[in-house]
Amino acid sequence: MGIAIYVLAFAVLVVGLYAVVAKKNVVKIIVGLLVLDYAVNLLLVLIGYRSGGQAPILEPGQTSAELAAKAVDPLPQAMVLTSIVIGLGLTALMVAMGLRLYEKYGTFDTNKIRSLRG
Amino acid sequence: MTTGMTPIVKNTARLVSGFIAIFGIYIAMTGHVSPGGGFAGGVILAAAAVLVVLAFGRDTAEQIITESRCHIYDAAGAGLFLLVALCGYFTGGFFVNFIARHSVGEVGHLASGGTIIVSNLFIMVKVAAGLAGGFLALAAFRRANLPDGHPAEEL
Amino acid sequence: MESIVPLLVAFPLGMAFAVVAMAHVKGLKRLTAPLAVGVVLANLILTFILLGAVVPRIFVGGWGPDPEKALGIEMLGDGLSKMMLVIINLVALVSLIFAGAYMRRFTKVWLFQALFLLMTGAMNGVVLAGDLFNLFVFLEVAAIASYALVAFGCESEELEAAFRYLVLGTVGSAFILLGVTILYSLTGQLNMAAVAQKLELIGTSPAVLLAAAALIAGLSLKAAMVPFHAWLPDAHPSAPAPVSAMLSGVLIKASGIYAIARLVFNVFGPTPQYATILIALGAASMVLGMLMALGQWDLKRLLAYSSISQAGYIILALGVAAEVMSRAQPDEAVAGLCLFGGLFHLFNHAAFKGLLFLASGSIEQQVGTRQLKEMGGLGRSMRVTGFCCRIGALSIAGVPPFNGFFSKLIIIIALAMAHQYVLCAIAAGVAVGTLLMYVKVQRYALEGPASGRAAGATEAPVLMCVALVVLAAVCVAAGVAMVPLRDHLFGPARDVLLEATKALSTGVIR
Amino acid sequence: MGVEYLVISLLVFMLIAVLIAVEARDLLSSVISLGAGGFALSVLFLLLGAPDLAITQVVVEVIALVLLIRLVVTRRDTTSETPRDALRTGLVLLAGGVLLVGMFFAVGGTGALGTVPPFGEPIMGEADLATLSKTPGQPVAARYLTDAAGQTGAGNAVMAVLLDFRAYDTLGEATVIFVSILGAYAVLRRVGRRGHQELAS
Repeated sequence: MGIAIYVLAFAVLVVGLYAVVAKKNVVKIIVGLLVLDYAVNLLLVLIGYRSGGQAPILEPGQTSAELAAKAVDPLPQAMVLTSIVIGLGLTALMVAMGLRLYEKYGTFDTNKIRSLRG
Repeated sequence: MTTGMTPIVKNTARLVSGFIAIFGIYIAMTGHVSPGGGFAGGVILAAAAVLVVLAFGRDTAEQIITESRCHIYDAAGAGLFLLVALCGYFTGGFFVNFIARHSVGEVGHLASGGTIIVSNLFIMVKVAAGLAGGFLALAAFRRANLPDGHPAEEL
Repeated sequence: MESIVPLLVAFPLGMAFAVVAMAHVKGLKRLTAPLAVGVVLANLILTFILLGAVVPRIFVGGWGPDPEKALGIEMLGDGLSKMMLVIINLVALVSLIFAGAYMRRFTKVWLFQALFLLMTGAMNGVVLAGDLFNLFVFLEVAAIASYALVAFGCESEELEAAFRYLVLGTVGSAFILLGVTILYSLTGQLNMAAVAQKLELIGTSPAVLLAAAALIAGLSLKAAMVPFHAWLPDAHPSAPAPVSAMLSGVLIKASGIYAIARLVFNVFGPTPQYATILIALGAASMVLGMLMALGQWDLKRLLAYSSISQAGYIILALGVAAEVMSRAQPDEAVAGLCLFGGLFHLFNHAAFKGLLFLASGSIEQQVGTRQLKEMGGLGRSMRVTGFCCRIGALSIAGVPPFNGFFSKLIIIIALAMAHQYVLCAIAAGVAVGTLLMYVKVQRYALEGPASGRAAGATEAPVLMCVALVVLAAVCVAAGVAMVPLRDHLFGPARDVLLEATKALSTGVIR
Repeated sequence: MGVEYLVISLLVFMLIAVLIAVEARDLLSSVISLGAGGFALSVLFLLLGAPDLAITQVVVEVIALVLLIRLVVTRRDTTSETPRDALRTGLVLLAGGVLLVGMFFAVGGTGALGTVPPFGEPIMGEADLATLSKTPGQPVAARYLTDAAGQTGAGNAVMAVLLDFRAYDTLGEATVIFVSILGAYAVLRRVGRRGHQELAS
């Protein structure tokens, strides 16, 4: 069961890589990069999951030791939070670049963009 | 140039955007006791700004949210967060949580966690201003020379 | 003394925020350029203060180093980090001085200054990081700033190059994060010293190899090693000249080569597998980079391909050192010589490639072209630029007594002493090819009749000449003062790599 | 064990969504399918005990979708696809993916030590809670859980990690947003550099 979960997460990663490598469209490449981002974030959370685990937030009346025995790993979550924010920043930059590329070339096709350059 | 959407949308946005903004601030302020935090809160606040820009059109919205204001708040939020980190130097070093070293407060209450709540609020300001400004810049961008007579786009 | 170390990162970042705020206040706007130069100068001074000090282990936030509290992010202040700090801040300072005159052609220069400071601060963060995830975060900051700086001109060519750079760079980052993820799931640690200790118990299992492969592939993308080099020949020439100097001179080294060296030597430990990978990457980059550079007529593209080739030298030297250290009876002297050659070449390449890119920038601005065939006679019409360009070309071509000669000689001798005769022959052959390549630059750009646009060329503004002269002086001085530099700058850095996985945990409890 | 089935079905949904996003002919549907994948991811985060991430992912997804729709709306797609090349790349990548997964699960080194722990049993679980702060080399995450409330006063361990134990990372994170927004401004300038003639005049 666990193996299937990891395999599916890796499948998402491969789909993202495929879009980046094989697609010739600026938007599809951006989509691929975001999918890649999803997959890595998901893997990070998966490796920190504990079966039946509780969120790493102290409930009223709970002691820290009880939390440590039950909760999922908080460190990958902190890492993923950072990674999500990096992804958002990159999205903004990529959209800005995509807008400018379309303005300059009138197309999203990377083949045409390359052949048009002087 | 853009005058925004229909009156229904405008009125709904007028009602809802305030609530969204308050929710964002709430999420940021209670980050240390419940799920959320400065980044989520900041993005929610930015979403409120995006809603205003979309509903009322950029020109109306710019009476409140201007790009240069966004830049200044963006830099100020980031700078203040760094300042909190530098204040740690007085009690031992970079990023020392100087309030929590003194007293951690009562866990589960708002007044706990030392500088965490302050940092969360500064990050919220930073993220909200940054994203709102970035969205304004993207919304303001229009194609100069349209390739083959496209209609000028509306947003 | 250790309290300065975080300032090296915090100060440029904070001042970059200040630059953005200042740009919107009337009257303060013109102060941003001097502020940026002042910040980088202050950083360089702090680095030199740090150079003389012994830095203990630093944990940010007071969470360490005693085991009761060892929870925080570690910052490294060892020899290798100090050496990289010197290189980064030196080249950054010179590039910013050059930019003072060069960037007049561009609009909204404060954006350039803010992004440049953020990139410099983030690179300082990369070389100071003692924690895997922290390394990733600062790699990202430096990379994103560099994507924006490559596209700073906003013309079609820049945008397309920057977009390709962004795509490949982001894929590289995803692989780096994947590697960090797997290492974390194996060891439960992110601190480099603690990961290294755990990995010594684990050995090289398939999962560890997967993590290493992901990390090395991701970092090779950042370092533009062949076959991951596709973005560099477009991105580096498209950027404004000071940015090209920073990217080729420093960024590919700080976020590529330095990070590879740190991880392979100090975290994974030099084993035959990693040594083979590094040697293959290095040799391929050297040869292909040199061959592609020979055929170029665009000055900046030629310099960019040559960067791939020269970075290959450094990686090859590191790889052979790892191979020597992984033998049954490691010969410390040979490995040390290899590492010294590699690190010395890293420093030299930062100096002369920075110089050449800046010189190409002033030529481009004064002549209005980057094509070698349209230049000529610039040695006469632009005396200072021509003279500095000549010093840079002689250094990179490996002509004695300049610094490039010594570092290449040391690498070649060390390869021979390590009994790697084939690699030794390749290194010597590439050195000859590099010489030819720069003879071509001399012949077409500096000598010969001045034709067309080159005829009316005049000397570049004073600030640009000052920057060129400083780097030319560094090139000459590094050749002359090799021995003191070895004792004070490269020696400690080499020792860090020689100690392999023990280096980070000396004097540690956790 | 119900969670695992839910996780698998959501993952399948997400995989289908991103496949549609990658293969759809129309760019707008592609972007919207990507959004569906992102929302599935946020539900996954919620199921996997990460409510902080779920909230952040939802709101980030909203903003990212608005930005992406801004990019594709009214812009025509004129891409010439060559299916055969794409198929070949896909097969190569599939082989690479199988290798990746194989190495990920392969058992080696010194027994269980060198293997990625199975799903649901994170490395953190190996920590001995009784001797945590005295014995070195234990997974650091367990310390974060036991010390978060006592040392920093934050009940939310993720926030304690993010803004106290590892606050330096968060400085980098805040800087990333700052850099990329600045970068977007820089890219969106109408005129980036002036020609040589304009400079002279």
